Amino acid sequence: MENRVLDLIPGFGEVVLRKKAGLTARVSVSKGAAGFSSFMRGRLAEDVALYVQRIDAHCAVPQHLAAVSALDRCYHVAPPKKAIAMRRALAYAGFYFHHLEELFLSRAGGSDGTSGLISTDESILVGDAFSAVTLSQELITLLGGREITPERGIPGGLSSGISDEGIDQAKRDASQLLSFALRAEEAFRASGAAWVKVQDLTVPAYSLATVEKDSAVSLYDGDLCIVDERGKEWAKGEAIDILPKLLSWKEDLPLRVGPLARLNVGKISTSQARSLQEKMFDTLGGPPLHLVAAGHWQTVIELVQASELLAQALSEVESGNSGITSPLGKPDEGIAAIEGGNGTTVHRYVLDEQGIVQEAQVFLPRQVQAGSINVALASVIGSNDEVSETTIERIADVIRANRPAFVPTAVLPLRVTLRDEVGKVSQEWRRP
Amino acid sequence: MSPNLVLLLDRVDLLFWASSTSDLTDEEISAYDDRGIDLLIYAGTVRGNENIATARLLRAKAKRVVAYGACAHLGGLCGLANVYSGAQLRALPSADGEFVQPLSSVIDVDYILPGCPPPQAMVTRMMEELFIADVMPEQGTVFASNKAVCAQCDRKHVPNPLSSVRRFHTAPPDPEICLIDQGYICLGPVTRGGCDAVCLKSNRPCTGCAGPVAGVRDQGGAILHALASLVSFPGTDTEKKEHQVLDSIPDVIGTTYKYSAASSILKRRVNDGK
Amino acid sequence: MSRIGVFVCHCGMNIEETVDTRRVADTLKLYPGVVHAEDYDYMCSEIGQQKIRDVIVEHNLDGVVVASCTPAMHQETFRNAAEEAGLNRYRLEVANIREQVSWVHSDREVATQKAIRMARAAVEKVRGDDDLEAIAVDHETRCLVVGGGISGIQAAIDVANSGHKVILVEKDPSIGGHMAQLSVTFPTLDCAQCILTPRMVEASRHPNIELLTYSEVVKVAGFMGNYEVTIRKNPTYVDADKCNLCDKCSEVCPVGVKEEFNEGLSERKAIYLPFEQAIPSSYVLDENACLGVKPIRCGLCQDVCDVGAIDYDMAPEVITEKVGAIIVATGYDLYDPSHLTEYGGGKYPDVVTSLQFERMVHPSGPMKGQLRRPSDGRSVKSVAFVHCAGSRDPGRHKPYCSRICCTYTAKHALLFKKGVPDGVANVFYIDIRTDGKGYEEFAQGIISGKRVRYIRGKVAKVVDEGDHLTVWGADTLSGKRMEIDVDLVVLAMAMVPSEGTAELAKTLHINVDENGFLKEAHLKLRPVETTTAGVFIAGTAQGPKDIPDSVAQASAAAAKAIAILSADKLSHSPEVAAVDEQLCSGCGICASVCPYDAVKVERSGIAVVNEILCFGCGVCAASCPAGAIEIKNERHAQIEEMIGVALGSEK
Amino acid sequence: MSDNTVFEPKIIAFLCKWTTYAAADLCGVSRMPYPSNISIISVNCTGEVTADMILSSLAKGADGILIGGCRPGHCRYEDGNLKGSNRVYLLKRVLKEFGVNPDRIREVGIAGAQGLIFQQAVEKFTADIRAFGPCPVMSNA
Repeated sequence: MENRVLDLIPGFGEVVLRKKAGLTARVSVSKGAAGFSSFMRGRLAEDVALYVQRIDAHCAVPQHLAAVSALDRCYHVAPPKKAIAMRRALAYAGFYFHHLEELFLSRAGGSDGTSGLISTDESILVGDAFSAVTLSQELITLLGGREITPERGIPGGLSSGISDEGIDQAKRDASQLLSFALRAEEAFRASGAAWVKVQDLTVPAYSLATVEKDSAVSLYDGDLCIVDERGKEWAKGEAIDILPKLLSWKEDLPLRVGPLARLNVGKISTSQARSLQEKMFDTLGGPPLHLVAAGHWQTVIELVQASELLAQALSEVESGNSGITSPLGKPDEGIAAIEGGNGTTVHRYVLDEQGIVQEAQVFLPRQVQAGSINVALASVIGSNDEVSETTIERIADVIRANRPAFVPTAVLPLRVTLRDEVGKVSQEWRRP
Repeated sequence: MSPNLVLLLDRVDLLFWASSTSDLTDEEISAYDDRGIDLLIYAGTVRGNENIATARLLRAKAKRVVAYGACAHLGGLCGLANVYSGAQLRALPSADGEFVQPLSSVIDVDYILPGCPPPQAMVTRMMEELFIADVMPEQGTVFASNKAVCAQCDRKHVPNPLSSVRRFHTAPPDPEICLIDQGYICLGPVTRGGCDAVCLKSNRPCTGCAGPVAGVRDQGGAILHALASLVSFPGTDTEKKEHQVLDSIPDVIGTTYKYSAASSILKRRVNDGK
Repeated sequence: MSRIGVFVCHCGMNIEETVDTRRVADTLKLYPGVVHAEDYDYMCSEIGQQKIRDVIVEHNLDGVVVASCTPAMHQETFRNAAEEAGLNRYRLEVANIREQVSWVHSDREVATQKAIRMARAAVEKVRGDDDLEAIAVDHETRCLVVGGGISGIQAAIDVANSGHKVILVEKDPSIGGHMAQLSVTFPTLDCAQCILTPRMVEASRHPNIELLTYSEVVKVAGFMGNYEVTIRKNPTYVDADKCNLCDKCSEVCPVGVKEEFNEGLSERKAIYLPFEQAIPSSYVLDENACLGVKPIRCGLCQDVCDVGAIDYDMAPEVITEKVGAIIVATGYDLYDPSHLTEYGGGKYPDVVTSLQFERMVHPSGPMKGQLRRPSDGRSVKSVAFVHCAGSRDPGRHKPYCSRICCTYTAKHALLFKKGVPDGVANVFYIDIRTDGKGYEEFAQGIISGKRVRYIRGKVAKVVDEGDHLTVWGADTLSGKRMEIDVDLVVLAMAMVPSEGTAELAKTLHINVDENGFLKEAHLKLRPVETTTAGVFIAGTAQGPKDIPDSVAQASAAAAKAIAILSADKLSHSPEVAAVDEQLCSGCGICASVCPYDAVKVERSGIAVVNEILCFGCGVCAASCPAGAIEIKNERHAQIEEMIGVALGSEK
Repeated sequence: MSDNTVFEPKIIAFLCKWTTYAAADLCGVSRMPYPSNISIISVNCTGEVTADMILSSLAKGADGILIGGCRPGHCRYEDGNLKGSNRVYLLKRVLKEFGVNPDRIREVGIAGAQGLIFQQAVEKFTADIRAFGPCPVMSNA
């Protein structure tokens, strides 16, 4: 696996930028540079989730959950129902928090590079949004044991349980989040939908998301499902079976994940969110939909979906520290796929008998994010035709900012080439 | 990102919020007057000359600088990359290469907000002292406790010589008793507190994200010295047994320098022949 | 800014020869915080000390560095001087530029540079020193004496006479030691028993002395003034108070073993009287020799004992005693003669050790004074006495001189000639070393008397020819090779530390020297003290000695012990652990690692040091993950600074 | 450092003042010379030497660190020397990970009477460190 790059910028490690004066800049990251793999080798199983959720802090909750689910499978253990209910609730709270960030706060890393869709100055119900952020954070803390980066997930279950007061508090928070979600969706339709219509950026792509057994879209873990641009099912099955197709993506169209992908992959299972989605389809047509802005509408709808699922999960959560883990088996390989706000994350680990990491891969198919990388790279390479050490380091930063797997690399092995209009290499820069 | 920060947006004028150097060009920074920025919150790793240059540029423009979070404070998780040999990772951090440094070793830092991520309690304290209090906190303030995490950990002491090292995911610890007394490796005693010992309360050991307490410089070395002192068997010629226990500590660096490798005394891997 | 004075000692030429002390002083003058620096011939002289006192007053110093000999030598001297001038004694530090610089380095430039670095390091130490006050500690007033030979007896009596209780522990069934085995003692030739026995009796009757024979010290805990000693009393199976010495038990006892007191020249029974004058005077049952007391295999002795003194149910008894001081006088053994294969030591029955000879010529010895060959009982007509048997033989045997052999061999030759006037006595010697008072006259009397043949030369080989022994040697004066036939060979065996000395030293945390003898704190100036305060040494356990020296050293040790026992309070170094309450989070690691239970985490959640129990070892300081506990005046910051300047980093 | 000049290593020695430090004194008393590269710092017990002391010695330019205390079982403070040696044992694992030759730290147990052994130990250690060459840690600072 080591020589396989799991976390790529588009074009298998290559970005091509058209620049004025007919110059073309190619930025490529050598295969095998997924520093994450090397970084994790020799680490402890119980630390894996801790590392991953910090390396990709923007998606801390799904990364945490993806890691512990993969580790469950490494240890051949099915966590007790009680623990799963908590993890699900945590997933939905994290999902909600993530979408709020995307919609109201984020200045970068939006699932299509558009930042702060409903940005603070032009937004309605700003104050509410902030209190919703606080509530969803409180939920992550209550369920995960720590704000921002949850603590409790361990292979086989949870390190500790939640108190009765905690559950009550969580339920109160959840119901407020639902009502906020409904108002947000309404507000979006009132103002946003109009805005959506005038967006005509349509990027046909395949769509990937995790689905439940009933092939309704999952916002936690499940099977992987890929549909083509016409909405036809292209591949479906457990992550371990679908992963190879992803690793050798050869289709002419890119693979999309995230809200827009989810609305193409399958139905929403919860009632209120589903009916809202129907309304969206009435307005925009589809599915399938490739109108990028539809992803934003879907995002607010998913706020509702997440809060409904949260309420369901919380009704199954029990308090106390007893019965929160199942006995571990002999560790080896494990793969899990978790659906985060930005899209699907697939984790694969191989442990030795002592529970020490031998191999680790995190797969974040964020092809559609090429946009934000390109924009950023363009701004870095900018107008100057010189590729300097400075440029290189900035490029490395851009890639790290968008591609967590490169975060731990000491030196990112990059190649940048400038070619003139006839394709002659005017400058090449290679490191290390 | 902590929601508390959001709540301040009406109190402060947020000049920029960059998630990578690509979001902020030198030109943009240079546009500000020297010391024209009241407060610069620097979060994230300093790696390589470009980051250093940016940090210095920002320092010149800012009246006060906060190193926010473990990456800026200690180098953070990524600092572990400083310890890799070429075989383990594509490239060995070289003198001019992109090795990780704590912010304070490239520019003067006025305040430190430790933690990965900074615990709510500390963030709140920072914001009160920086934005609400009438007087600015004194230079060098660390928005955390001077005491170690243990001070806020309510587990009971059952002193025990360390006779074997336990891993909490295979042998769940007793939530009432000190983890070290139970044979787990916990960085609580060597790590700045002020976090309400939140990890301990989730029945997980402290991993040291707030960095070493004021009294020590090398976080990993200090906790390893403490643990080694606890390893003792009755009788004579127990050296072999004791060394077995010490050898059984897995992933020594990852465990004891998780966030502070780059700010450890050794800083980064060297090539010493062997 | 600190105000430190630096004094650089020439120690005559000892330092000056290789270290440019003037340059050291001039350089230190410019060092931050140093307000005065000078060099002088002998800082330890009264004039030198006066300089220190004057400068302290004149410059109102808050710290002093004396660069001179090792602190073990004069740190106290200088600290006393500083104290007289009103400076807290703990603000004076010594830089060791003699033992560790001028005496080990020859290049003047290198040595001077190093002396400068060491002096600067000391300045950094002083800079961080605080005023400290000694800690007063209550103490025990009893004394433990280990070893019941003449040294132990003398020490015990001296301490007891000063009014302090003494516990005298002897591992053998009787006190008396080797001296009890001797026939007569040089140079006065008065019988050993006659002068020893009264002392033995005095010791046993003394109201202040508790005698524990057949006992061993197994554990020692605590510190000067407050030792807790664990002693195992081995069972004698005979009630000493009841035993009337009727000897019936011994008569019926079926087991015979070699008799220690007679150096194996005779047999004793499994139940026996160590020797006539034994104290306590009682029979003892040797359980190793006995057919078995548990279960009883034989029981004959119990049956014949009229007074019912024999009790097979006696068991080892372990007691603990609290004492304030300990005197170790565990004495010597003879070097095992079987190491001397060339002489047939331990192999030929007629090659005997000096102690065996003492027993042979002893009127009440196994031969009742009638000298006979152990092998065939023939009376002895000729003897070869061999000096330095195992002594002064580096590499092969012991490198040192056993000191008493020359004189007692002269005595042996004399005794032999007394008993066998027509006998031939040959003495093989390397040198004649008779250093004690009256010894030279004694030995020369015998040598010049010509009745004994003194041959300068080592014996190469002894061969047992059955009815006689052939001694091969050389007369290094005449250069002639020699071959003499004799009836008996007497080896003047080297003295070695008694069995178990090493273990006891370990128990007491005192050192032994390269030959296994107990090591004194300072060979010349502190000959009866050890590096462990409150533990003293006397007699041949410290090195080969004759009786007068042993007794003198015993009294010296007693005097040292009495000084402690009679002190109102003892003062304990204030250089102990201290907790920074601002940093301590109560993790309790210090408490877990402290060897003396001197640290506890109080309810307050903060570690608290019991300064009386603390020795300042610093294990807690190095274990504290928060750097919250440190040794006063040996704080991490101080040592960090010392490291820096020792490595030459400029300030 | 050019090839024809011999590298003169800097060595810090933490010596237990009851034993190895006394042995060093004995070397002096017996005029038994040893290389001057060593700078001796007296400590109560090798159990008093902290990780910071050892590591910052390297950071401040030491090429080798000699830790001299009591022989096993002879510590005047019960087992301070053993605790110290357990710590060093563990710290050497850290040095390895950071690429530092762990043999730059050496522990010796030398009694106060063993001046000769101290002399030989210093000569050997100095020679070994000279062979290792300069310690690269300080250049990190």
